[in-house]
Amino acid sequence: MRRIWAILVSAVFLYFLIGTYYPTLPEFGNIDMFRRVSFNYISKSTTKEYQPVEFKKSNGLEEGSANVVTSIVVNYRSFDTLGEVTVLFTAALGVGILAGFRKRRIEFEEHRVLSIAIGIVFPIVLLFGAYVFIHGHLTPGGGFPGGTVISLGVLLLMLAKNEFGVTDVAKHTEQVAGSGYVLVGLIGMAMAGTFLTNILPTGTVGELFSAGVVPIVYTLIAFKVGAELSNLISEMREGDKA
Amino acid sequence: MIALLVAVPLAFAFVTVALPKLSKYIFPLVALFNLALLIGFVHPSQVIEVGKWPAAYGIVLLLDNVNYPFLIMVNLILLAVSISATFEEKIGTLLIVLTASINGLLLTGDFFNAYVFLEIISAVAYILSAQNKNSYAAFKYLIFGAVAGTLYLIGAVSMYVYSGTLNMAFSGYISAPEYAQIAGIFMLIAMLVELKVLPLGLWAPDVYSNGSTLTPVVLGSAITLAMFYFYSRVFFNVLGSVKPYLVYIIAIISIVLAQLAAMKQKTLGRALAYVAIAGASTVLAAFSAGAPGDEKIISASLVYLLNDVIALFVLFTVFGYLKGKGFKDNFVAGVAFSLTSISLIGFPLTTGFWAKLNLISALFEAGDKLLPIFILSSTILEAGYLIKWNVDLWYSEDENSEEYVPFGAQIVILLFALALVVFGFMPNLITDQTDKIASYVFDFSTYFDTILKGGM
Amino acid sequence: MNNVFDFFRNLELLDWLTYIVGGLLIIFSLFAVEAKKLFDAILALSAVSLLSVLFFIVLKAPDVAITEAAVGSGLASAVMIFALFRIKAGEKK
Amino acid sequence: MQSLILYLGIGALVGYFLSKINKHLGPIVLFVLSIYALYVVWQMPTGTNEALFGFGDVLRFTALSKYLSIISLIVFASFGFFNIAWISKAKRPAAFNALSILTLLGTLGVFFSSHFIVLYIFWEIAVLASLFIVPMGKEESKKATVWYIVISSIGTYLFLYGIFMLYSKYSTFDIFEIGKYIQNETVGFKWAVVLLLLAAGIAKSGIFPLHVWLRNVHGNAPDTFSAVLSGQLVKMGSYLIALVLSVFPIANMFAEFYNGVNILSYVLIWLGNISILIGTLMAIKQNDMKMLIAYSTVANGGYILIGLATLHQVGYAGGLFHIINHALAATMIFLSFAAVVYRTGTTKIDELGGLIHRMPVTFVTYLVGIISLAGIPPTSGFISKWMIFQSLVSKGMFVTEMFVFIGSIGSFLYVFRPLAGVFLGQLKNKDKNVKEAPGVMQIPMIILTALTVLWGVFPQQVLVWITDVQKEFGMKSFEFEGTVLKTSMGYWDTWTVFVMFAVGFTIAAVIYILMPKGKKIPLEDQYTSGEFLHNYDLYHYATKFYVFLEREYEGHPSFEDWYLAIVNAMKGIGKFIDYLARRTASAYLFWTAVVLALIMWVRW
Amino acid sequence: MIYYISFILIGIGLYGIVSQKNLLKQLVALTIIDTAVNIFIVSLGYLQGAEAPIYSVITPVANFVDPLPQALVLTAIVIGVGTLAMASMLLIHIHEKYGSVDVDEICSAKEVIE
Repeated sequence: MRRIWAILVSAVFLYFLIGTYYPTLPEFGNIDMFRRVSFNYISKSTTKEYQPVEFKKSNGLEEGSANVVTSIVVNYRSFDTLGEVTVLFTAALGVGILAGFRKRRIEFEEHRVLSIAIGIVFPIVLLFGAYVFIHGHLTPGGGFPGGTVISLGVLLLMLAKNEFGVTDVAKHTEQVAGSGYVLVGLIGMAMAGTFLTNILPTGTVGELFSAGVVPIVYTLIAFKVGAELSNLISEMREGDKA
Repeated sequence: MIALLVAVPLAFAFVTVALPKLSKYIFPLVALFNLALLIGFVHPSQVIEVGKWPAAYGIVLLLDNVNYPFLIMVNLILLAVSISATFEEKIGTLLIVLTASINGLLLTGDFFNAYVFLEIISAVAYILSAQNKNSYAAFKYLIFGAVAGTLYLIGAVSMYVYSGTLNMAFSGYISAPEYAQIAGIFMLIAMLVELKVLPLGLWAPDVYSNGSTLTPVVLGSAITLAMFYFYSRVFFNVLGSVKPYLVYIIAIISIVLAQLAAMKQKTLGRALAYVAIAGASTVLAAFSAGAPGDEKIISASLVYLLNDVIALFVLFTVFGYLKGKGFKDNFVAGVAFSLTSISLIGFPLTTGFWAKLNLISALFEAGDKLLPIFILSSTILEAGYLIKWNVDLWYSEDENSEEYVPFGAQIVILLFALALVVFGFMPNLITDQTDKIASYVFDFSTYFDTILKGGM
Repeated sequence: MNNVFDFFRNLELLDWLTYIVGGLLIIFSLFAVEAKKLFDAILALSAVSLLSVLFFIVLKAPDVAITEAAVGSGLASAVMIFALFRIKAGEKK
Repeated sequence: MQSLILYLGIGALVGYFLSKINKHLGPIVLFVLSIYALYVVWQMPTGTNEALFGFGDVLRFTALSKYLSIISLIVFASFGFFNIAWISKAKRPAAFNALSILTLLGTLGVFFSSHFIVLYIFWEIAVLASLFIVPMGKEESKKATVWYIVISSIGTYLFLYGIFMLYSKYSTFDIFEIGKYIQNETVGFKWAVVLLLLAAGIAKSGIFPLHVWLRNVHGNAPDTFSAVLSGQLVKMGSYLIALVLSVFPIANMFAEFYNGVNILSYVLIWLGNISILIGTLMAIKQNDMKMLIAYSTVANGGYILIGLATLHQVGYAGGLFHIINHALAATMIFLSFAAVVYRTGTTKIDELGGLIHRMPVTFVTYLVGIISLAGIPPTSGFISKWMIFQSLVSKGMFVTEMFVFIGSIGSFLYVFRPLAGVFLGQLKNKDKNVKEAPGVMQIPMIILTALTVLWGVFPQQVLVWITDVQKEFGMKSFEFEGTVLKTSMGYWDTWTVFVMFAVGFTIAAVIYILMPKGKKIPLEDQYTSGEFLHNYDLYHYATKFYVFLEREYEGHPSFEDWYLAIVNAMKGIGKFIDYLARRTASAYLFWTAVVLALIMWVRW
Repeated sequence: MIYYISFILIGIGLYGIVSQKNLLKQLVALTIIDTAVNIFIVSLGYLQGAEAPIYSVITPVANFVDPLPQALVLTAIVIGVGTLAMASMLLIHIHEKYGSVDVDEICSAKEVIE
């Protein structure tokens, strides 16, 4: 019976999505970028007039990261990212608040292979994470995946070593990194007038040291996300308030 | 400058996460800071283009005559919460985050940014609903709210697809109205869920009635205000204002059903939850009746909203502390409770009276004779059960009520109740403000020009 | 060799991938919804998100792909499995 | 007028705090204020307009308001004086006093105001103030409060809707302004508006469809406050009916239906008939004396409505006259009951008896009250009924007359029940050492008795007020000279009647004094066949008093139950909604889908 | 085509939420909806024959798909995972309280508790 209702419900939604909503969408695969703001994001000409951007050549642009997505996430729509960080922060906080009112720690039997391998794997994982967020403005990736990778390394450690637990250091990292992000924005406000303004030289597209505040912000985000997620995981694991 | 309204609370929230002891003391300071900033330093209308990216590209925060009073009201309520409520340490941080996100939602001029802030607000709401082991209701709310949020996301992104930008003013200006309407349907469903209009607001009673003292107060007052602001911004100002008959009908049905359900309740908490639903539905019905640019209706319904929100704040606070015990040794709480319920019913010389009177007369002038019937007949039911609850609580026999209302809460609720009475004697104090808001709500050109004019 | 490369560039490949991956997605998600055992459901869920990673790569969105791979299929599954473990532990007791 | 209202407002606060000091001070404040107000109202010229706290002239002192405010001030004065002693029995004296002063404020405001919204505001103040007094009474009074608020808000909100229908037409709230325009409107509009406006009055004065609250409220309210409720607040409804019927040109607005009576009046008269019938029959079978009088209030409300609705010079005057009679009578009766309860502590008739020897003054008050209520000549109660009969006869409405006569006979029956049960018969053992009510309570009762008899013999003063009202609204005014009341079919001289009755009484008194007295023997002193029987059973029955009558209409339908059934049906719907709310997120999503389907069906 | 797939996935997710009695299953279905919406949004930004929006050795000059939806999806994914974490914590709570995560058993347990 429930299934029949369920099929009805999803049928209604599907009818709406396909019948009513689909015709209003552009045909798949040919959208005209010129009607969209992201055209100017790509050509980095939201404030200046349009000139083509070239890899490793054009410099002194309004925004200097080779990865356009990164430029949008951390620069053009940085305020969203602040909110995004806050969502994750709220979620971690919520898990901390809700975390078990009865302590019940999940125990794994320590597997020898894992516990030996972890010694080799863990640094590599951390390294990879660091690479991901440091090169966030050049290659795919960025703060969030980097932080997540780090936290997954912590998870690995947790699986390997039974007595391993996340200490308060994580909380402090989170605190410093988070307020650091806001601080960057406030510095921008102090120096350039508006919140979250890029105040560093943008350099040449494609260089490691380019794109102004982007690497800094991504590093902060990565630390924050890593700390938060490792906290979250450990709280999911052990029932008591961390 | 107005970005500080979001930035400073966030910074403090991040700071307090590792030292939760302080959050209890920082939260009122943050609310006070916001109020001081709003009253003293910023004034409508000004725009901030975050990161110096021009309007259509970057995110725009704007403070105009519509959301300025809403911001003051919301921060006032949060200040009151910080004084009146008693909560464990980490909740303080949570409430600071809530302050930041509500300010952000009120300020932002960008669809996706609004989505982010909506999600933060909902996340806070889920956690608050899960207080004192009310986790099942919270889970239901979470599933439902997450689906609603997804629908809103689809709507926002399709606004981008139709118009090429996420900025509300620009996309409302560019996109073709019949397309914008489709996106509006998605957003409408999401907002009906958050505004707890009945067929979609069924999550509310469980969440409101079993949560902690804090849960219904915050959800029913601050978040409801913010949602109504956002509804008016999107549906009056961006997507063009046509009279949505369907919303009108749904809201009317919701009024009736909520009142009937409230009449039936045995416990005060659920009754109050349904009262909140009925109030929100009434305001929504009035909004959609006044949608074709009728400023008098909007102004009156804003007065109604204000009265409803303050009254529910007081009622829920008293309920949360006394848990339905009598007023024998809580005289102040009893007086506040009775005054606010009288104002909620709309007896003369209270704010509620003027709200209902103005609303009905405005509706009659607009030639709408249907909604007044439902407002009045629902008022009859409301009067019945609210008076019943008052009498039961005042003349209750149970002697040993160890529950008591703390001092700060007593001060706050008494002040709010008296404010309702004072506004009842001098209604101009608020009707002037609401008239001002209503005159700007439908003014898309001013809004558009303000955003176009750019930052400062 | 080069035209093979071209062949892989142009969008028949996209169509193929779309059909295959889409079918797999639907199958896995149906399995995730209807599976009898919760553990299977969670595994199927992570499979779904991995397949969506494939989609993202096809759609030329490497950032999303990485994030989804790390967050969606890594962390989310871990979180849900931990939740499942604790529920199971509760049931044992 | 506004100064008066201001004084009363201040008086409420003063009364509250004074009663905090000493609970006996509050009623004194009320008494002084109402005497002062009586003085002011008495010598205020009619037809004066005034402003209320800045709002342009919304107060108007008509002859009708003068008449009714004098009545209510008499009631309130005696109520306040009576309370000085009674207040020691009140649950929350301070709140009681403050709220009763507020009630006076509200009612006076209603009588003064000529602006619909102001009238509504004062109306609600009166309702609210009296509302919070009611639950200070017996245990059931909490339920009674809900009955009270619901029924009266049904009335008031219908009234409000009518007001706004008028406002949307004429964009004014002034009653007399609207009265000028309304007669050239569409028929449906006129019906709707007039019925909606009358609804408040009908609900308040307990006319048939909305009469159910009277039994609960008047029966369970605090004892003395029942006097105000039945003697004064009910008259507020009658005032509204009279106002609407006389300000609006009803005779021109509605088509004539039955010789000279227009259709609306005919409907109202039928409502009056039904309320008389219900009130009488239900009053007969009550065992609680307060509830009994509450039902008699329903019946008398019917009389008043019939009298007013005829819009005939005699009938209208009779209706107005009946207002004051019933106000005085109900006040007397309830005050005497309050005295009885003050001493014995019960209102059940069959738990009392033989109090005539213990509390004679109370007995006399009650006696005169019921005589006036039943309309027996020397009292003023007869005059009004006589006038109403006259008008009905001259209109030739014999069916209505039949109802009215049934009502009078029934009133003989039901007022006799407390008389026999409470005052006559044999004294219950537990009441052996009951004393007469304290003097403070006796004074107002005596004064009211005197007033009733006085106006029964010399009704000129009242008739002057009434004819003023009729002149003001441009009707043919009732004719009288001295104590002689003239109608189209004869006249009635109250003085001669009184002399005849007086002579009769004196003769009876002389015979009673001259003849040898019967010997009073105690209850124990009884024997049969030389044997003393030592049982002290009381040979005096009050239970099942009118069982032979009640048997005739045992299976009668009860409107209370019908209304409760409606409420239960509503609660059923609410229960269903609550059930839905307890479902899972799946069900919520289902409703989302329903709404989405609706949206797709009808876009906006 | 991908539109349809993501729509169907959304439909499956809704079907799962409505049909499944197990709360964990409902959570799984919710996550499926999130994934589907992400795919949909990214596909809204796809441009035929265009490259990933990164200036690199392969693509020195701009011939890119729309990067903005991708940026939005990054945010959406993180938000989704936050919701997921909270929900699973709530699940643990529910299990602590009612001893089950099945709707019917919870309802019967509620009867016992209340």
